[in-house]
Amino acid sequence: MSDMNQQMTARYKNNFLKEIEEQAEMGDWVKMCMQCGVCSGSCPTNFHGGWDHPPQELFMMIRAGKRDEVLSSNSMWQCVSCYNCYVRCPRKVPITHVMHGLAEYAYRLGKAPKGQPTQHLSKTFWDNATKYGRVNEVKLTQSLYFKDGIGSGIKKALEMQSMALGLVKAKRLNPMEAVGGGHKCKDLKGIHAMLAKARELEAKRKGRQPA
Amino acid sequence: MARKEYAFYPGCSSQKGASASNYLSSVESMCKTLDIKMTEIPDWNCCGASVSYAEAGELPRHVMNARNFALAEQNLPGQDIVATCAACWLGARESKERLEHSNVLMADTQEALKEAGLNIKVIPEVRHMVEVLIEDLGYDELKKPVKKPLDGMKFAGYVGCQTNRPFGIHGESFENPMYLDKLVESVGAEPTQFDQKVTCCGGALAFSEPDKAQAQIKDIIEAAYDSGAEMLVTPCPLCQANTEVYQGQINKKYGTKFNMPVLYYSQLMTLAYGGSAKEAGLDGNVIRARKLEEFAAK
Amino acid sequence: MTVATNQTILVVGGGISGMTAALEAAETGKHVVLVEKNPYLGGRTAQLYRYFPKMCHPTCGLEINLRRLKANPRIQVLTMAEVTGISGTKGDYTVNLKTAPRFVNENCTACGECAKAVSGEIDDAFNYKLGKIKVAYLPHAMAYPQRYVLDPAILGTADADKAKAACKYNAIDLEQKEESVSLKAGAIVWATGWQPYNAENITPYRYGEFPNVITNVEFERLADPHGPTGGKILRPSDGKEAKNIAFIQCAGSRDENHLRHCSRFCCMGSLKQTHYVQEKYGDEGKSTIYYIDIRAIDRFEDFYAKVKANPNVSFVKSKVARISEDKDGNPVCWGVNTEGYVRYSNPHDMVVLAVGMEPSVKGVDIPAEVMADSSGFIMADPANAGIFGAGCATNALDVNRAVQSATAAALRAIQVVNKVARAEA
Amino acid sequence: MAEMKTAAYICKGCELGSRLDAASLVKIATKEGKMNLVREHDFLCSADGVALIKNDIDNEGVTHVAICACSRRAKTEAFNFPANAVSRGNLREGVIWIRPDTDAARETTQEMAEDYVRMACAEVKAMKVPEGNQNTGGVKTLLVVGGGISGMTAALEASKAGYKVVLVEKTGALGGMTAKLYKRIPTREPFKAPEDNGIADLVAQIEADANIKVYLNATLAKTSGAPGRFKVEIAVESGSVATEDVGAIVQATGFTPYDMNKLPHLGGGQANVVDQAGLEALAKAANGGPIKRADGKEVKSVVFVQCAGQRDTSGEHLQYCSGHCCNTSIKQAMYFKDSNPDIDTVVLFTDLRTPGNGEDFYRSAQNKGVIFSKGVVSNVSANGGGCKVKFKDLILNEETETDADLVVLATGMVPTSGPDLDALSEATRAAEGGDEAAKEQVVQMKSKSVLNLDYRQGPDIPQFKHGFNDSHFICFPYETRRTAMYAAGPVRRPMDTVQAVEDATGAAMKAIQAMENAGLGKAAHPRAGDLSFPTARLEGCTQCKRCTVECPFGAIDEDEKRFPLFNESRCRRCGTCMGACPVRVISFENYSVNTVGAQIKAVDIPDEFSEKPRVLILACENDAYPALDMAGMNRYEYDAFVRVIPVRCLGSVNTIWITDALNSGYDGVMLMGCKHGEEYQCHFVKGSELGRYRMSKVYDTLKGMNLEEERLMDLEVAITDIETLPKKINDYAAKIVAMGASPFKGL
Repeated sequence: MSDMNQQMTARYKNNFLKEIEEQAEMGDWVKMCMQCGVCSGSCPTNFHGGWDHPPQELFMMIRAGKRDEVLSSNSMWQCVSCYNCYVRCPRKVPITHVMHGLAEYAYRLGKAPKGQPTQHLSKTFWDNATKYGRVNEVKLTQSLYFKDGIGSGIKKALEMQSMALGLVKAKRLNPMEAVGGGHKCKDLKGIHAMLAKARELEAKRKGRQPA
Repeated sequence: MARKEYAFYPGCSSQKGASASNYLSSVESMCKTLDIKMTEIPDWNCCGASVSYAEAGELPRHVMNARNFALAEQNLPGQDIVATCAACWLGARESKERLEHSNVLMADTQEALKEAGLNIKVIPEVRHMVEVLIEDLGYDELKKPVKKPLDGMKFAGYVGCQTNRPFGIHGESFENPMYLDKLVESVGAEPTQFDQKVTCCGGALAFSEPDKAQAQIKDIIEAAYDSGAEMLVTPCPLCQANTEVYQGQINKKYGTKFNMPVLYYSQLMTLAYGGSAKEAGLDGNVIRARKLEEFAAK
Repeated sequence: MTVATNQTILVVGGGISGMTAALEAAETGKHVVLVEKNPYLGGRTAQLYRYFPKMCHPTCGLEINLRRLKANPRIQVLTMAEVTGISGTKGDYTVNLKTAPRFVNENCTACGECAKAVSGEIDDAFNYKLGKIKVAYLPHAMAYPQRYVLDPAILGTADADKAKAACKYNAIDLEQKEESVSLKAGAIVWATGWQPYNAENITPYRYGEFPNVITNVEFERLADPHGPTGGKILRPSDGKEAKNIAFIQCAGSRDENHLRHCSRFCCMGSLKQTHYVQEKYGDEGKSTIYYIDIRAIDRFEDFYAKVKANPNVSFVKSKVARISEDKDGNPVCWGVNTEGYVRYSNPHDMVVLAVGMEPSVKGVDIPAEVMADSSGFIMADPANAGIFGAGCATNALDVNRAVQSATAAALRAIQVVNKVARAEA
Repeated sequence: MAEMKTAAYICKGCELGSRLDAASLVKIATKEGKMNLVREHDFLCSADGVALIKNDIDNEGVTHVAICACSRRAKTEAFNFPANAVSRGNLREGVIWIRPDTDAARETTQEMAEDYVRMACAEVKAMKVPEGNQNTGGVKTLLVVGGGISGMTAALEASKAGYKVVLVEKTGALGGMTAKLYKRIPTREPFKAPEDNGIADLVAQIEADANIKVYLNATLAKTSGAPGRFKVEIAVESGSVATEDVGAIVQATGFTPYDMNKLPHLGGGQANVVDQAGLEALAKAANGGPIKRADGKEVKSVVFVQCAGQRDTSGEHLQYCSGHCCNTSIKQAMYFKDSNPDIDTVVLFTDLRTPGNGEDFYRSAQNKGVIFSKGVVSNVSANGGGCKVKFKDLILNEETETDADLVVLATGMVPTSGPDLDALSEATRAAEGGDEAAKEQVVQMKSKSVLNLDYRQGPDIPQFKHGFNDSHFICFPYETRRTAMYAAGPVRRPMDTVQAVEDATGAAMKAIQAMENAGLGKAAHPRAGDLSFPTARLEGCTQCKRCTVECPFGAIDEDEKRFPLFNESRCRRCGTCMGACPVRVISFENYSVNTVGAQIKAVDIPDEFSEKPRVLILACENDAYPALDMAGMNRYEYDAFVRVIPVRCLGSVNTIWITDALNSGYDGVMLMGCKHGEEYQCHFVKGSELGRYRMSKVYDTLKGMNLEEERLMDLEVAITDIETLPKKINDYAAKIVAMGASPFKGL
């Protein structure tokens, strides 16, 4: 992981903006921000506890070349994908996607904050979804609870128990899925091959050594 | 021959035994009444949802959706893809937009699809169930089959985010969309003045950052009560789940006494069309909608 | 009867730009026909309470322009008239006009008996519908022509007969119909001005839903002693005095979802309007300006500096993200001050949206001869031949620059008709 | 003109007939007004009523018409008799509309109306029909001073309208500052990239234009005469002097960049620090290739510092914003990005000002990778081979710094507008007092003169703010205080080339108009078309010079015998000279000490026992009088004891009117004029101020007459005081009543 970081640092020297433009999804929009702040004001999580750096500030930091601060920031992981910033931006910057792009890039570089819960969720969700082509909600829930180890897993599970039970009663959570049951696609082989190819192509396009 | 046919993309949560199974069942009976034929896309796969951004990267996400496009095009030629889940709709529509926008992405996507023995010629339209109801049928058509209007029942129409932004329903405002209220009216019920109708429920953060998400959910339920609503109604599985299943924990945390049922528009319509509690998937509500159950029993 | 030749200059639009173009040309000895779609001249400047940066009154300049007009036999004024088509070429145009019935002829002495006699009311367009007026009305105290107008709504009502009976001078003619006129012109000045951007499109601000969210042009009428509130700054919702007022800049401007361009006048407009708050409420009046960049261009900087020095005016560098409404009907502005990331959710008595300038030509079917850019502003373009834009129809301008532009347009028109004259001599 | 035959017309329309005793008004017009012909009519402004008047004019030989009906501001189309002297008795807005329709009020209302009839008759008899000035030249050649983009545009646009032009440029070539630009800010869609500066084309057009005579390396040695008959002496390089006759002048002398050496803290004067003009030179040299510094090094990183020495609050530098600099820096940043996208270009600004379509230009620059940071620069210092720029990043809220090969300072525009006349006259006074330094200063100041006007009131156009020759009037942006002289381009107001072109075209329009009207003896704005002009009975003149000093437009010089020399075509007809003249020898044909004096005398003054005081109101015709009219239209009542006379300007009010009024038994006098001072409203610039100054002197006279100061009231009135004005009148009338009758009654 970190060798990719070295690789990129070497390639882009001090031009962090250029690095983001080429490496992060939708990164080439960062330069278009005019610092009106409508994104920061539109973010719901911003008003529940706040961010280290709201979107427009992150964009400014990128232009100012604050590479480590940006990449290791917890901010972009606060995105709930509500698209408020996206639809209000007077410069039509697809901020939601830029946030996702920054998060993804930081994560690839291994610079993202360790143990960031949403990061973990993202990985768990995707692995879960792609393993069988469809999400296995029970396994997903389990792996989420137990991410911090058995102890806290059980604790969480207990917290969530009433809720889980409720879902089971309502036939909206099928315990059988935990044991092999559950939905899956037929052509798993195809899906996995397809995704492997996609990852390879993306790495190639962005000039990254395939992991 | 049904009057409308679509390629159905239920999505992971709207499957038997999954978290939105009752959405599925109510949609099925609603469509039956409205003579809409929904044919499931054979072997469809997950859309990737928004939250997978970090692990998935860009292309793999598009490829996942592209596979569904290809399957739909191949097996259900000429039919629009219809999703009931906001995230599926958004994810698929975004991929469609980007692929149609970027030759590079499209080329890479085709190359990846080849691995699964697929390819795309024309990407079908990607629609939300609500679009089908409003644009293809229209409110008047939706009123016609109403046998049992839900007289005097008060619903807060909770639209949430992803059915509303960035695409939304044509002609609706991002800040105060009216379609859900109109749907509520069309089944004879009363929409309340609900000022949190587009507030985010926390989305995926409900799992990863429960405290932040639940703070938002609390605002939403509170506002629903303030507006005089008895129940919440929504077009989105994640909104439904988040606003329903965490009420207990929120009560614990904030000492509130929330106990508000959260339904899908399709459930209301099924009931108004004379469907049974089971057809409407009322048994799938964790917070039971007693009033509706009684209503259905009448 | 309007007499016009191919040495006539037709000016379309009787706002300050159109009046200026017409007067400058006429005072240079040219024959001018001035066409205005409202029943009166003066346009939007007549609806302003004060001008920046002098804080003087637009009606003062209007009085001078009207005196110039009354004194000048070379200008013919057609009100309630619109251009429906232009044919011909530079130096030889035929212009078709449609004139709406005023139902009052030149006998009118503006004695006001008709208005006294009728009871029906309509929205007061001059006051941006913030108030009501009688169906028989004089648009405003300085309306020129100084003649009353009957709103078409009066037709077939008892008021129609009452008004007719009340007029001792046979000035009321209910038989008047829409008419088509066609006249010649050598050159045309297109000065159809601007319209405030429709604030309802800016959905996060909930204009039209929250009564205490209004626009900058409406605020001018509230501050004007001759406006609907007699110059008191009151909240539409409850008539309460609005002492804590937010001004939101770039409401529609500099925004690719709305108007791409910067409307130029709105920053100065809001700075000016903070004076109104101070004027009415002294130190009790508090103004907050939410902005991206304060564009107090060239010597207007002095004005900005003065306002900045006023402790009752605060500046927040932020585009307000959204407005909600609290229990007392106060609009609450939500956003982040980008100078150092400060979150806010500030309740105000009233919010004034500094809505931008949209050319009136936009949407209107302007003659093919007139070239407009993608925002609808008329371009200086050789292809326009003998048709020249003036004022805010050509660009987002303040009054001063609009008059400048109109003066230039007058010369361009004169160049054409002088050529015609030389050819015919 | 045929011998005078007077006629008065009493209108009975608009309830005048029912509210007033028309018969007695007719009697008064006949007996006291001594009108040769008096008629009443039920609806005077009707076709029939107007025909009646026309017929009397055509067939009865009526020359002087007193129309006693509505306000002079109403029904102007109907009552339009340009060949006749016409007065208006304002019985409607001025009497019945401001009086209650009650029996109690009837008597005083009638008295009011009767006085207005007396006044209308008196006034019209004192009037002559202006015949226009015979003494003005008809030269229709335009002088344009300055051969930059503004000057060339003014010249070409005037020529296109068929006028001859003399263009004087002080350097050896046309083009001015714009010619020095590598490219200019885009003038049309898509507003995305810099455009050719367009100068070559303009110069070619000028050279091909037979109407335009160009003097290069030339300055104005002397400008004398007046609109329509200016004589200019043009000093050319060879030392010889050419003379040209011109009718009007456009001054387009442009600007010089603010001296960056005054900005050492921003690196002004250092190597590797240039101003915007300096950068243009580098870009021109590079001509699309890599831009190199003076030392030949290729620039790889550049920082633009906006508002350098502008928007300054310390008082050391320019207080204003020059308007164009944001767009200019954007353009210059593009020079770099377009030649090599990898060059770091940073623009440091506090408020980015790109009005109108400039927003597209701004977006385009961002798209090209120009970085914009909201920051305040505190210091620029040399650093190795380049510069270090210290600034506070206002978004990230931190003090920071950045390195650059080159720093560009966006310094402002300093207008080339010649010496400030107030400063000059001060220095001159000191010099005349023998102050040697002042003498030196006067010489030095005069050397900066652009027009070298042979005017008593100084060699150049009076400046407005910050040395710019801008107009003070929002509605009338071209008005200067020198008739037929108009400023265009950055000398008038800071602006970019796009605006300058528009501005120069407008200035040419005004200049052409001034020439046309001067030739016809017609006044320029704001009394455009007025044919009346001031004449003086010099035999009575005491050579006190007040008229020459006070004329706001420098219209009056002194002849060799030190008598006032009126240059009619410079005159704006405000009457300030008439008001200033202590011996009352100055008058206009239709507006004179007599036309107003006669009205004052005509008013019937009841004796002291009647308890009917009389208050004279002299109201500015542009603001106060319309306000009173509109009060009438709104039916706001005011006191029946006042008699209102409109005046052209408070500046035209001669103190004799006040003293005569008080002598003849008026109990009080109210003056209603426009705001004066820095934000003055007076459209004759100094009129209301001078008028007020004069009135302050009257107070001494009052003392001499043993009259209370309160008998004279000076009120500042705006046209919008429709509601408040009646209140103020009533308060004053009440005060006068309380004060008791004037001791001068019946004397």
